[in-house]
Amino acid sequence: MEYSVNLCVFQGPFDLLFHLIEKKEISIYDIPISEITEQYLDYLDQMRQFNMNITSEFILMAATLIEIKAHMLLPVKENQEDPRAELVNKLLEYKMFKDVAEQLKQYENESSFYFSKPKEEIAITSDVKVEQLSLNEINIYELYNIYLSLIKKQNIKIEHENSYKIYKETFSVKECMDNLMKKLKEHGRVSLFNTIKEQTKITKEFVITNFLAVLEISNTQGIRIFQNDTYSDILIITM
Amino acid sequence: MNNKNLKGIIESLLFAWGEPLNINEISKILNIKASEITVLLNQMSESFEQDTERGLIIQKFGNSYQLTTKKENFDFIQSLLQTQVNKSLSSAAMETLSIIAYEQPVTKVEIELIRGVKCSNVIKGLIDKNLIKEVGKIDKPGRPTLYATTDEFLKHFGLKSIDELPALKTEKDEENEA
Amino acid sequence: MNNKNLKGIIESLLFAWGEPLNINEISKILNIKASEITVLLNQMSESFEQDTERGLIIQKFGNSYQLTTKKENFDFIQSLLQTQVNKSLSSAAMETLSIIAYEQPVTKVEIELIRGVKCSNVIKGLIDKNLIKEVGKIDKPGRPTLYATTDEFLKHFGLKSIDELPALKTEKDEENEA
Repeated sequence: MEYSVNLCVFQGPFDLLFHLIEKKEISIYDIPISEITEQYLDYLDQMRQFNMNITSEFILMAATLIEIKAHMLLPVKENQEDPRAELVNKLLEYKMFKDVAEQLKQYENESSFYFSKPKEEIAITSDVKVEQLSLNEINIYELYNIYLSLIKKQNIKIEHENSYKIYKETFSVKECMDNLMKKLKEHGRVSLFNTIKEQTKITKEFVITNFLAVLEISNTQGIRIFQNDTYSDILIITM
Repeated sequence: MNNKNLKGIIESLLFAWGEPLNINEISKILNIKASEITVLLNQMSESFEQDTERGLIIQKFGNSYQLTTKKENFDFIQSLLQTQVNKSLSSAAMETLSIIAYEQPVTKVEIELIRGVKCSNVIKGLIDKNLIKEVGKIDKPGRPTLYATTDEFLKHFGLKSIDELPALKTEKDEENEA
Repeated sequence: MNNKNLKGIIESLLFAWGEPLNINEISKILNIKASEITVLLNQMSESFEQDTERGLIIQKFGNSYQLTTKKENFDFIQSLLQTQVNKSLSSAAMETLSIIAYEQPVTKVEIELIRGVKCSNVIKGLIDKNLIKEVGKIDKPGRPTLYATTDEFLKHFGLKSIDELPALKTEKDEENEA
């Protein structure tokens, strides 16, 4: 079973660098290049592990960081510019716009407090004969394209507040708990991964429900839960 | 809240709603007796009518009220709306139909939000053609009608079921683009 | 036609149009100089704003004006319409748009230098949404296109003009503040 975990989504290499710098609370004017380079590369590794798309821009930045790091190791000549200067300037420029983007986001929210109304429909008066409505030449893909261009143009996404569809619960937390408890009684220990794999069709709901069941059991029954590493199997053992 | 503020709110509500709005709806939202709302609406209606500085009036249809433009300004409005390219009826209908197909069940207000124009007449036309139908009402203020496509719609486009509509790009695809 | 009547007609036009309406459009229809229309619109805007009996205001976006509801009535309208509309842009779109807003007119390459990532698709998306437009080409190899923001951009963020954009803060300004 393949896991796809959402790491933080970064807008680009600058965005990622900022995240690392802010996390470390270091001055942007004096970036410890070798430390940051290491963390940057670690991060790219993690992205690769989770099958995230690493674009060429991220690789280019890695190369730039390594180059700067190499320069920093060389003896400093007089009047020589700090090898980090260009990167810092770019970062500062990027940050300026990133901050403004956040402020605009607030403006965007603010402007949603005003309601306007749709245009009047004078051109299409009610006495137009319905017969004129000719849909014969239009196929479903044209219909699709019309819809797509409409929602793109209007920049609008309707969120149906009252969900109209209600799905029946296929497995309840109670059922999953009963199943896990039964196994615990028989074997003394249960692997969550194996329990999930027993299901012929593994769905997200099934995994989540089982996980909730484990949490629920740990709350009420005498069990211990083990996990060796992040993302590794979860073992449940009776006390 | 004083009566002046209430009148302002009622005007906002009529404006945003667009269609005739029932007094009981207004009464529920403002938590004020319908009879008091009627008094306010009648005062507003009269003052709108008499004030030449106003271009709007409040029209009464039974127990419902609607904000519309004054009759004497019709010629100007017509020349404004006609300077713009008039969409043919069928393209208006196609737009509306595509939204109903993908968003169903959907209310008129939601369709108008996407199209940016009023859709009452187009919707009526599509119902007459049996391409869409009313499938219920939402239990919320205004009790808006929900519309969905019909079997005739499927037949017209040669689809076995609504699931066969061309798949929309997912949010993620869009994200990469926009 | 006296000014009072004119104001009434302008209100009718704004109401029927729904979207932001350009002054020149109004000027053509009424056959009156745009500068006079501006004076009338500003008077109207002010009196709408101050009159608590009114639920509508006239908002200015660049050279266009639009009739909208007053902000303080938002909750009531929301409970009537109850439709949630998500108009927000992705962070990628927001970053790109910020750069275009401040640096306009600006080329794709310049934007990409600042963001550090390719922007072709984001730019296409923003054009589709009518938030930016092409405003010309630079006469140098490759003839790169210049981009600038639109009136729709102002409307989306509730700005009267491009001057109302938040001031850019350099790192130094921030240090002085802190």
